[in-house]
Amino acid sequence: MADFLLAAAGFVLAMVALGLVRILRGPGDADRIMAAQLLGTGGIAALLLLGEAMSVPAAVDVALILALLAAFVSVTFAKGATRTEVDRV
Amino acid sequence: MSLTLDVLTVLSVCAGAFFFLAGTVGLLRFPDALGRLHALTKADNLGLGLIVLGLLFQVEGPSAALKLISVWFLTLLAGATVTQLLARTARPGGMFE
Amino acid sequence: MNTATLYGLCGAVLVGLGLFGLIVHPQPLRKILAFNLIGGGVFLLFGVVARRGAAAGFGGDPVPQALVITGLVVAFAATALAVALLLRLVQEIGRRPTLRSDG
Amino acid sequence: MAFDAGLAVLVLGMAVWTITARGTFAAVVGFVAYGLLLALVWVRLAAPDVALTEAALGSGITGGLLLGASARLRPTEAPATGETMGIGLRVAAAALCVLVAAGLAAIVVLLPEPAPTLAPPVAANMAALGLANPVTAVLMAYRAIDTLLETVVLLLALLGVWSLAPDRVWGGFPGPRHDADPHGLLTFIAQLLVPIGLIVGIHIFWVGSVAPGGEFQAATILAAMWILATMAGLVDDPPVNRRWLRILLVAGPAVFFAVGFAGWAMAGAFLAYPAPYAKLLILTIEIPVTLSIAATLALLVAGPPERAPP
Repeated sequence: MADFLLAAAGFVLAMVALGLVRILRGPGDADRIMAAQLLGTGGIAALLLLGEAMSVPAAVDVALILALLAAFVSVTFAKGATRTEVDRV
Repeated sequence: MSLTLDVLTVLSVCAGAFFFLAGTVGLLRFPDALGRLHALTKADNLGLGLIVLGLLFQVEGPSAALKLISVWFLTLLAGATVTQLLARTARPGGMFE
Repeated sequence: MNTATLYGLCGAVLVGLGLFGLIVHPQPLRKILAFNLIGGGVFLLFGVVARRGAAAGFGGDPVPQALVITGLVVAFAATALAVALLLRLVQEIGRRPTLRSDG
Repeated sequence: MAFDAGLAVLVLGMAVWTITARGTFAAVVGFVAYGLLLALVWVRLAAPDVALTEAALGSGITGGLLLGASARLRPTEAPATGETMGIGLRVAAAALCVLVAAGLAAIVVLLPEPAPTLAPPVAANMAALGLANPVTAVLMAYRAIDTLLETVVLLLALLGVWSLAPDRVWGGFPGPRHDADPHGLLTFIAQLLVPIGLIVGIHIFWVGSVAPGGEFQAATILAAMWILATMAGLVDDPPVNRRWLRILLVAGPAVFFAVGFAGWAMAGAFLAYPAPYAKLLILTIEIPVTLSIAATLALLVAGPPERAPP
């Protein structure tokens, strides 16, 4: 079972990596910050699978923090994008 | 009993992994930022939900299960609202359109 | 090669990459970023030492792990101070500072 | 092993992106992704405590700080002419960096066998502290002096940031004012996430004695939630000349020092805890330290005062 969960975590990470390549090429900054979103969800999935595969229950706590802080980073981004809009006007 | 649970886990996790695949395909294929955001958040949140479901068959005790479910809920809540915010910045006029 | 060694090599390369960015990037914010990359590599080396020291029923030696936690907090404090200095400098001279002393 | 190799390649790829990306903003996004992947690496290295800290502080708050800074610096981003290095210097720098990386790699490969470890003495003394998490035991007892000095370092960094304020706004409000979002969306997000975040923070603090977690991780989450609330315009940072704020900032280190000196009287050494009260004393230190660190981290992100005091 552990091997299967580890493989699943690896697969999810690989999917995330493929998406990252697309995202980081842009063109817009909003595309880029999607990277944080994608990695947020994918990273949480990989963490949960990893935690179960390695019997590290604390991985769920890491996932919880990741979910919170990914949202925090995205809000910071949105504020930054807004600020430059205002500056330009 | 444990074999049944294992089979359920494998099925559910595989289905979840498939949705991550679908999300990535959408990300690679859709032409505009809003479309990509759409593909990404829907498919990946569903994929995460299925993976959480699969792991629920493995954990012991209600508190560990509750924690897993709350991770998924938090991701959904945060994802749904934050994606709105991001979509507005992706529009030409930014948030003050 | 075991897992710990693999991540140790990863940490070594990260230090090299970060050092390169720190030297060649003209923009101060990019230098701060590169500095944090070096930090990540150094912490990873500590993590490898901790993992190799697994004993007494622990997955890793807790002493280096605790040092990394302390290090992460101090690295953040240094980054915040550097960013504040940079923003103030830009505010003062009205444009991005350069590497040159006449800038 | 294949999983680890793939993860290591991803981490390195993100690091390369952070260095080579053309725009600063894209580089910062790469850095956030790098921190997130490092959190996975820490789980693989059996260090969940560090994974928590990396996810919250190394990736989360540092990412937010740098994203904010890159947004403010965007108008000044275009490089001045003649600023980039010549090709010769670049090659020399690359050679130096390859040399450093190769040296470190050689050290990693040649690490002594069997590996030295301090795990057994930590395990032997943990019971006396009443703690079941070895990393918390090291932070609060074995290397408590490090942790004490670290809280002081954070305060010094904050003093450094504050001292950058121009005279006319000294003692005023840190950072720019954040107005409430006209669409109400940001307000909604903050009202939704901040209470959840506070619960998660308290949870992480509380489990720290028996499971991965503890004061630094909890303080980081609390700080992130405060910053979120200020960004949404729900609350504003207090002016830095407020007395209660300054008491809050020094309370943690002060209590830590007080318990440390009391150790001389009670147990014969600085920061020694008398055995029956060890857990109680550690908790007495941890609560104010968590609150002080949370306030310090949030104000470090907010930056120097920019608006005159009321």
